[in-house]
Amino acid sequence: MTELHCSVLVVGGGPGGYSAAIRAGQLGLDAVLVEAATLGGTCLNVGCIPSKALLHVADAYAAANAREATPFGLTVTSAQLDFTQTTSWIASVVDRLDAGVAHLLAGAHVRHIHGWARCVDGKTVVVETHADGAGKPLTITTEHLVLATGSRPVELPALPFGGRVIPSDAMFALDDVPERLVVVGGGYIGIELGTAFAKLGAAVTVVEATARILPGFDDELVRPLSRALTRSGVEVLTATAVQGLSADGTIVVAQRTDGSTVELRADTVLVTVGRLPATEEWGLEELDLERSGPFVWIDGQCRTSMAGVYAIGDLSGEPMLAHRAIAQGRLVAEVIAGRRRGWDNVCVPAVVFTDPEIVSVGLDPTTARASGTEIVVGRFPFSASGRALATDATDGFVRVVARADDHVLLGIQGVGTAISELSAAFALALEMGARLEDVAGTIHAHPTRSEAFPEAVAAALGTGLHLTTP
Amino acid sequence: MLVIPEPAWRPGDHADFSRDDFPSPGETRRPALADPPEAMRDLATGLVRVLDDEGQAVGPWDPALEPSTLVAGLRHMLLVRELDRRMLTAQRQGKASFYMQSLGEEAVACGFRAAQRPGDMNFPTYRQQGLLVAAGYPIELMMAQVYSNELDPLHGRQMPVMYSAREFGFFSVSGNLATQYVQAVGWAMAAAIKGDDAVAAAWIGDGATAESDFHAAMVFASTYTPPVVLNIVNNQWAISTYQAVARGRASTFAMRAHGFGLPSLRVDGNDYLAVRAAAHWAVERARLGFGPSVVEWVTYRAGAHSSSDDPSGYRPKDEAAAWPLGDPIERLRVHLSGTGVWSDADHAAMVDEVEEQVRVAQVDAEAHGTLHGGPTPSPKDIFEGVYQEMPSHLRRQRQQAGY
Amino acid sequence: MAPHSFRMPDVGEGVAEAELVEWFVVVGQLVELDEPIAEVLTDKASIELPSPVSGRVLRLMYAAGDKVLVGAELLQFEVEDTTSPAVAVTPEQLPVAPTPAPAPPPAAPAPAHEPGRGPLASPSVRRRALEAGIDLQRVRGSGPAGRIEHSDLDAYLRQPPRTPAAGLRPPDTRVDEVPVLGIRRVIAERMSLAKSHIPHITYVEEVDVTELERLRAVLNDSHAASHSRLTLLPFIVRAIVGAISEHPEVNARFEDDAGVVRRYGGVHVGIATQTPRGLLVPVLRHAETADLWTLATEIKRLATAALDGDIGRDDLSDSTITVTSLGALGGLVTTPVINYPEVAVVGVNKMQVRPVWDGNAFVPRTMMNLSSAFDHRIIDGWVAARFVQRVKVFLELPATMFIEPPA
Amino acid sequence: MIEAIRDAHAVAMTRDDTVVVFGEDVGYFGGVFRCTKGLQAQFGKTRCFDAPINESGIVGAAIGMGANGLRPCVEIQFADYMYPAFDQIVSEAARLRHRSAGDFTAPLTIRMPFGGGIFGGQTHSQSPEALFTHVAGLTTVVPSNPYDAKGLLLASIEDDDPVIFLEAKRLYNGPFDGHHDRPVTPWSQHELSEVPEGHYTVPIGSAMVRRPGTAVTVLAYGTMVHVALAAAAASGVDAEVVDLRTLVPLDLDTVVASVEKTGRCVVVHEATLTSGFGAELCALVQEHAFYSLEAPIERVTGYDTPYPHAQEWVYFPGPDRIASAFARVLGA
Repeated sequence: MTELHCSVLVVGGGPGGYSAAIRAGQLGLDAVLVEAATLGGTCLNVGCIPSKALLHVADAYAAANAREATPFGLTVTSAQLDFTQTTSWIASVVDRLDAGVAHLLAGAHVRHIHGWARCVDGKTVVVETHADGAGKPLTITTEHLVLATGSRPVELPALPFGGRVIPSDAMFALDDVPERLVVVGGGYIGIELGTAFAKLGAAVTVVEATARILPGFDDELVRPLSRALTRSGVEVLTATAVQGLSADGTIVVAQRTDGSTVELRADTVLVTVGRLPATEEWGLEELDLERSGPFVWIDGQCRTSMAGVYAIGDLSGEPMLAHRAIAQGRLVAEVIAGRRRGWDNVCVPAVVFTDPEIVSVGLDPTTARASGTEIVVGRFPFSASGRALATDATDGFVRVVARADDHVLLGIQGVGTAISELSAAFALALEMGARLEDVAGTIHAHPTRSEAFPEAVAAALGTGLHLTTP
Repeated sequence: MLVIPEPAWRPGDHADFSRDDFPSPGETRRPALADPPEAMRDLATGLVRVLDDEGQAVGPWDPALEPSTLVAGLRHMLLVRELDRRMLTAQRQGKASFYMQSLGEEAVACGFRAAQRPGDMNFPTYRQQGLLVAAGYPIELMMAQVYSNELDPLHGRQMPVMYSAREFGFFSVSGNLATQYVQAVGWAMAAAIKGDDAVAAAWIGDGATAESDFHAAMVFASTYTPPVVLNIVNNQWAISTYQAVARGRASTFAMRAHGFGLPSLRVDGNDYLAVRAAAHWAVERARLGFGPSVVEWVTYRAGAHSSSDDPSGYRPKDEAAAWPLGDPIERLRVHLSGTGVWSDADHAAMVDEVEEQVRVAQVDAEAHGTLHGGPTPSPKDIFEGVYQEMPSHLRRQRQQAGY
Repeated sequence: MAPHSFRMPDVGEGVAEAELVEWFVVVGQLVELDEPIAEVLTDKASIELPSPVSGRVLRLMYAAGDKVLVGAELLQFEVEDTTSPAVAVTPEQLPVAPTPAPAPPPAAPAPAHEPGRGPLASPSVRRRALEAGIDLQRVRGSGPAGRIEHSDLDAYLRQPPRTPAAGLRPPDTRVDEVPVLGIRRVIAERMSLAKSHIPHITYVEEVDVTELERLRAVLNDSHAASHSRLTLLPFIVRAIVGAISEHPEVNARFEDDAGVVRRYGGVHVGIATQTPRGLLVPVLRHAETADLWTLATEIKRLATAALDGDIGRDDLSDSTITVTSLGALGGLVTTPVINYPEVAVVGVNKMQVRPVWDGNAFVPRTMMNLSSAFDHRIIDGWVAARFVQRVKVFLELPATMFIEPPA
Repeated sequence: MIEAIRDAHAVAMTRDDTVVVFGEDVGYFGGVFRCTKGLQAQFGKTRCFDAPINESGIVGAAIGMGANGLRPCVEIQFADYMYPAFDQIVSEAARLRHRSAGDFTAPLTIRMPFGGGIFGGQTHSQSPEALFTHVAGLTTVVPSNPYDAKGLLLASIEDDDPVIFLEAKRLYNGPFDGHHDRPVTPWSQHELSEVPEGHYTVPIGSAMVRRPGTAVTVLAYGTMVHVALAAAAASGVDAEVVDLRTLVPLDLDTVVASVEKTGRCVVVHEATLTSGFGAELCALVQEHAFYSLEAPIERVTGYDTPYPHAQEWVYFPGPDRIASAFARVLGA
């Protein structure tokens, strides 16, 4: 068949796209989803999921292969890693989740079309279908069009992708752990993958053009991570700009701000200098939508400037995170179904899965002060946490920011082992509009790392027990 | 008492043209290209004719063309007639909103085209599709325009038959009558200013000569004498108004030229050879710088005005058959078979071949959609091409429209 | 072999219907593409309809002579091959008529929720507010730090919206029709009668009732046990009676149809009283005979009777002058409507402490305006002013109301 | 509607023998839309006759006839072809009474089929009313149903000043409400199709509330009246649909009274948006009912582009676009 009509057409099958399609199906809308590659988009196939799986393997390997003896008397002679098995295990995780998404789509009666979509106008898309191989392009007309094309890695002119220079997507297809890995760009993707491969035995050097890695997070949060990186042998060169590859392509040439150059031998060069919304090759220019910088402009209901056309996920702006895309996907389906909905969240948690991990929810102290509110800040180091000590992982701390007058929490940040799981408590507190007294009034199980949260709050209230106030 | 002219017969009467004494073939003389208008005034009431009743080519205007070119001409006319027939049927089947045939007057356009060169420009009305067919314009594209489908070069913006094809010397057709006539003179004036040897051809129906733009064109042509041929296709009917209402007391439309000091010919539009000869004469005259000339092509609109009209409401059913100057295709066929180079079998084969060509073309065209079915240009196209750059108020309206 | 339906095409601009003259085919007949299948007649032309497909005639929807609307299904074919080039006009294939779902109701412009900015409420409370179109800024939060709980939302929803939320309330499109009957009709008629017949002249004067209020307070204290509380009204009636004795013209009824003004000796004061069934004007007959206390009790009796609805017809008619007061709601100035066919009405505005210049300093005084209207056909402006000034003097110097003029 | 217009001609020509009808194909054939069918047979060739194809000639001659005691009612075959006659209409007919201080007048009526909905493309679908309403001295009338068509045409013919009489050709055969995918309903099934015999007039300059309502006022004329009614029915909005019937002189009181009642206003016309007659209506409403307005006035019109052919139903303002305007103006 060469023509298809539906009520909701979603372009892009990543977290945002499939969430919108599933929710639309649940709401009884006749939904179609078009995805050229595999369902799940960047996050599920070459992003969040595989990188977390890789980090898990790295942690296990590092623990089992620790050179020095542990303080608790465990020494391990040696551990072997079959990396090809690692990558195939990771692939199996990805495939199971892909299948899961496909199943969810089918369950919600969403028609999944495999092919590259190209917009003709605000209500018509042409898909060069690969699946049925018919080769004849399929024209889909719809009443509502949801654009969820996601984002793609930025390529450095000086270091075009190709050969040993690869983007983060390709890291999970390596057939072995590179001996020497140079990571260009100190963003969270670069540091995460750099940490993982360092644990897997690679010699890792991170080259960051600006003064500091993880620019989105304040110094205090990043310092414990920097220390850990140095401990694990990862070399971090800040204020150093990559010039390009040597002639034979094996050496990365970079230049410090003082003009001196540095040369880094590299078997693999991972370029993670940021991501940009995917706005090419699918006809966005045909729609001539209002833009906001490189992104497509949207209002509080994910509506673009054109009636009946919506945009969600990385295409629609910062922060480019999967859980934001998912929330928008659900929202846009409900808006199309005629419900009164709007983007109404107080915060979107940001998590960096380095070692130690970093979490930031809401405002950090400097931003809070900048908005002119009188604030109180409370900190609690994991070194004073029983559980941290008992698990020999005492790096980092939890920090709370609250309004001085009515103690309403404005922001919670933390760095430390396994702190990513605390992001749930932090986000819930902010979303519920909790005050310091609410957190202090909640009994946290002992001994857990989560106790650091009420302890930080107590510090802010000046009622701390487990910390001698300085 | 106000005189209201009436046609000689109405529905129910019997059409009888015997009283119209058309000059016989070969009787009207052929002036030299450079002859001054004053020396040619007699031709305005003559009638350039080559084919006699037996189909023999006689008289000074015989263009003595190779049989092969005549066969090509015959094929053009057959192609136009078959295209018209199929497109009217398509309209009846709801695949197009509208259609206009040039049934019975195919020779005028097909014949005239042969006298023109690439670079010349026609300013046609909606009944000169023969100019395109004879110029080799792909009939699938004409059908695409009639269907407003995805191949329509005009993106479904214009009503059917309002073609536009600059490379084929075919100016964009407008629904408004006679507007193109003075535009053709302007184009010719530009050719003269630029000094190239291109020739313009203006086209108008008998009824539309009443429009002011026709008179404006005649004044400008007379004043500046640019290289333009001013064609008047007198097919007897302007929807339900017969040609005398527009012609008034003048005995022929060709005589209009005399008031403006322009030379004019009156030609039997259904005589393919006469059309080729007269067209060549007028175009060459203009190209050689001897100025414009007016040509009245006497023919008969055998079909309805359009798919929305039924002539039985205003003229007898048998009038078409009674037209003394016959059918252009039949008369050329008789002439060709008379020269012994074109048998009935040849003709039948060509008719079948033409019908097959048009049928296949229609299948291809319809594969790309018709007005109510299949792919049509995207609604966003409405907003494009109004200006070169889309102004902001139009961009806003497009965004609100959601296409 | 899907049945292929062929609809009556739109053969000429705007033609609405056509008469089926004749079928050229019968059911079951095999038909070639473009072969004529029927002849139809519109008021403009008779037209042969060519077959859109090649196939077998399945069903003929109309008979010769029937009127067929443009767009109605004419006949059905059983089509052999599905690759028939011709695509008949089938409305389903009409280009998708643009049906932009009516723009989904724009959500309340949810404020960009920076933490700590905007009202404090949990996601579930915020969602309920959004769905009900309530702007949380308008809801008072009872929780700590002004946090809005579900209970606050419920309270907000129960009480009538104080100020119309700017464009947030769903439009109230209810229309309930109340027939104008009974008292309401009487009031409507009298009001329009007054407004149409009487050229009103309104005269507003300021009265310093500080002394009067002190007198009223003293009288109320001393007689609290024996008598119900004295309101201002008896004093005003008393002042009016006094002023009328000097300006009897205002105590009259003008039968304008008969062209006669009836001046009354007795002062029958209509007391405008708001009742659940609407405005009533019980009449205090012969006010000139009653002392202050009788005036007070009579006014109270009439008021309660009017409120309870068991007031007799005669208590409601033949007043010669009317007093109307909205009490606390008195407003600064009003333009009262004369109780037709009377010629005067005295409107009592609210009492208010205002700074008054007593010659060398501003001192706080209890002030009250009197907005009185007169029938300018009968009462000249000068007379109206004189009358009101007398009432003002009586009220400002209460004693003068109770001291008989020298014989 | 066609019969009503035909009947109006016949009644006018019977009552007043100075009434003369001419235009392209209007004589023997009775007009391409059959609006003058039978008149020539009934009243003779000098009272109803065909004209040469020259619009400035038709109007110019009519002005000459008007000055000489006749009362011409001429037809321009399509409003899209009126431009050559625009000079005669504006510089001559509209100003003759004023410039000659009443010495000469132009008691003529110019009928023009206008509007889209018939796949007429850019030269058979235009709505040029705004060009006429801008001209002092012209009256512009747009009937939306047979009853008004006859009454207003008779009033126009009897009016001693030039009247531009615009007939929505999509309404000739039936009340079209924008649902092009449904079979056409002829006038015979509509309550406004009973046209009384004999003479009656509908006063020029008076609007008619076609559907009383309280939620929003819709100002419309011609085909858009029926589309607005369909939009109200489909959307469930209690819209008050005002059929303007005469654009100039406009029945401002009815318009203002309605907007003051509902507080919201949607203006609908087929013509293009910029400088359309809707702009004038918006100006008048905000000048005279500003303090009753709860929301900005919405306009639902043709886009600022030539009238397309294939995309007729994207361009033609349909009931859905009006329903969306209701939603916006109700701020729901």
